[in-house]
Amino acid sequence: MNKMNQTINLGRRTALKVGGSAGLLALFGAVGLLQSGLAQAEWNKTAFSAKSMDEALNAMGVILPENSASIKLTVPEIAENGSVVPVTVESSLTNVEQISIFVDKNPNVLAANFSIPSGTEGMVTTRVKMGQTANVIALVKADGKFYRASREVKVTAGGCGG
Amino acid sequence: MNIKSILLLALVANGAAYAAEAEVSDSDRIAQYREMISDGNPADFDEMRGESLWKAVAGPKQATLEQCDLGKGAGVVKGAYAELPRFFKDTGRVQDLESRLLSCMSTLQGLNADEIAAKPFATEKKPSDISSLATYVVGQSKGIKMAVSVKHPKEKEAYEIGKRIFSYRAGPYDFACSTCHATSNVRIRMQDLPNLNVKKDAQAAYTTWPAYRVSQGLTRSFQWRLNDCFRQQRFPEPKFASEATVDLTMYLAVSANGAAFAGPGLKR
Amino acid sequence: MKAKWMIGTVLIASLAGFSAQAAESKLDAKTAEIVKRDFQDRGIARADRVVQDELQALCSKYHDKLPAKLKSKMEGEQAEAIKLPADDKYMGDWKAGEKLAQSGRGMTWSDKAEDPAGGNCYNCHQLSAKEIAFGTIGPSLLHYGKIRGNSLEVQRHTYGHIYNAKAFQACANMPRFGHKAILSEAQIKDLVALLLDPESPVNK
Amino acid sequence: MGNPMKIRAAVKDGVTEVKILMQHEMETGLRKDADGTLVPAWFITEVKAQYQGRSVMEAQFGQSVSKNPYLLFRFKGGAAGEKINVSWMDNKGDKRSDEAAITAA
Repeated sequence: MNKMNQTINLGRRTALKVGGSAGLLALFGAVGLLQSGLAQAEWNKTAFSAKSMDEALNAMGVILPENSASIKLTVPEIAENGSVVPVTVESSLTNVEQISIFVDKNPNVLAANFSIPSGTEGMVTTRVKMGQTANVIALVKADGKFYRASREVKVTAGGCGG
Repeated sequence: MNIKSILLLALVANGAAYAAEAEVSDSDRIAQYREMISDGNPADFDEMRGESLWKAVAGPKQATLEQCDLGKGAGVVKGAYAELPRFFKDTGRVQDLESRLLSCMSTLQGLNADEIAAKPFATEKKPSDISSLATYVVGQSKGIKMAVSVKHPKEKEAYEIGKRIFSYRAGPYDFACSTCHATSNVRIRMQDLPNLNVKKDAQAAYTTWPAYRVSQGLTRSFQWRLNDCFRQQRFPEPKFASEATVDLTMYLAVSANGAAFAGPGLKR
Repeated sequence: MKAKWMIGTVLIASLAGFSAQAAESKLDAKTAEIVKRDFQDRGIARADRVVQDELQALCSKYHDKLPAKLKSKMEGEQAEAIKLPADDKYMGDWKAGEKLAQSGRGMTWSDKAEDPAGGNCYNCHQLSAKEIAFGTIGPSLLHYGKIRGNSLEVQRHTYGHIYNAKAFQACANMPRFGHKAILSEAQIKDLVALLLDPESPVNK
Repeated sequence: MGNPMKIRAAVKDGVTEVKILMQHEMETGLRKDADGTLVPAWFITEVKAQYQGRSVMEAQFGQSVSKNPYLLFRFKGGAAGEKINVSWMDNKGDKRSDEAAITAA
């Protein structure tokens, strides 16, 4: 039933491509220019328009990391309605800087991205739409490193269907 | 949050191994889903909208609804819904909330009741004033025990007729309300169906309407609930706030007596 | 003395019974009147749909528990009205049947006259093991054909049951799909195939 | 200008929990309405929450966030009576900003 440890076939990229605003941000971040939480996290159009996980990660300049036990992803196993699927991402890691939520079978795979200023806990709850049964994937950046958790949500038909 | 849900949430939190081993039924998983979406109800926005409509001057008579008598005296909103439907002397009939709001909008504000009744429900494009007003009024009975009276002969009669409508089979599918709502522990697709002849189920169902429907992105009133049940029953359309709908509401409301009102709810 | 008292009691009881009965039928009549008045045409759902046929009226009156004699009389009448296909062939296309079984549409006021009705099967029954969103109002039909085989007799019975479930259980919850012209002959055959074809997911 | 948000913020043991419910259609741009016409994309793109002039959360949303978005997070600090400010902006440039006082949980 549970897909926590199941590897999803997303395809791997071998090289990290730095480009676009995400790449620039990563650069600034690296030299500590954007530590204050006032980071102007620009709405990453390429990432939010991405049609596949590969495309989205590419736009964000991230290589899909392995599943990590330090990320707790809470989603319902079955959602009666795909228009509201609650998602909670929590991490036991210190210095969480960013949390991203993806739905791998949605037309736009990246649902939301959260920049976590220092002093804010590494957790967030929100609600996403799901067009069909799919994997919800949480990507967490902490101390400059990326971690992942993913789980399947079954979207079913509820009510009389009339 | 009930114990079951807490356990379920704990299960989810603990992840793979535990969830796989435990015998969790699909119905439990649905219950878990409902628990997870129960916080942050967008019906609150409809309540806010209703409250401002209640206090806003409107209609040819340029009046607010603040003098509307919902059964507990002019202007008393708190707890009014927990005692509806009831018999009203001034109109000489038993009225549910929406029927009563219709009376108030017509007598106090001079609005055309027929026009309101012709398009009483919110659509994707247009909110419904009477529906938002209902959401506001029910919100003012949150936590108050349902205490609907059948002392007046007309109230008793409404209850009896409502009970009969509940098992009235007709239409191309031979359905009655009771076809789906008179058996315990059954579901339609994934949806658990309350047995409305059983007090506990009737209470849980009635006290959580009106409700925000996540599948529609709209807050739905009790009249809408009945209307859509009849649609799926393959019946013709019940007239808005008609005696048939009020009587059926009376039967269901009385069945819910004793339970604290918990709406507006949040549903699939 | 004692006998007199007893007669008195019986008299009062029967009087009370009589007046209670009168009140009951008065309420029944009023209910019918209100229902007739308070439902209106909308789309394809015409107001006269609330007019009950004899069986609907009886099932409403007896809360779906007909006295034994009446029950077998009504079941007999319904059975007689079943029209089996002229070609005596019952197995349609199970794939089309599965699609029909999934659809909960048909005959509501938001459906159009030209839209074909669905079978609504999954609303109440488990069929294919793959579909987890199934209702439980009706019995599970998983492995329906695997259990029964698909002899001509079974095919006829299955067709008849979908055509008019009330021939087998007078006040069954299940609609009379053929009797009330909800589904066409070809559609019912597709459903028969869904239930009986060894290749159907129902029998896997 | 957008419709008001519902913001609840409660402090307990030195940690403030913020729950935000926004009123927004969150149209994906892929949905057809009843007449079959495509409803154009219209969704919140950015949400910012501030406490005493400092950012406590910055979110970017895509089309997959549900209608009437909900957001919950926690930050260290906060005291009853102090204010939380939340603002959002959508892809049409519409904006909304609301404030709520922190309560003791």
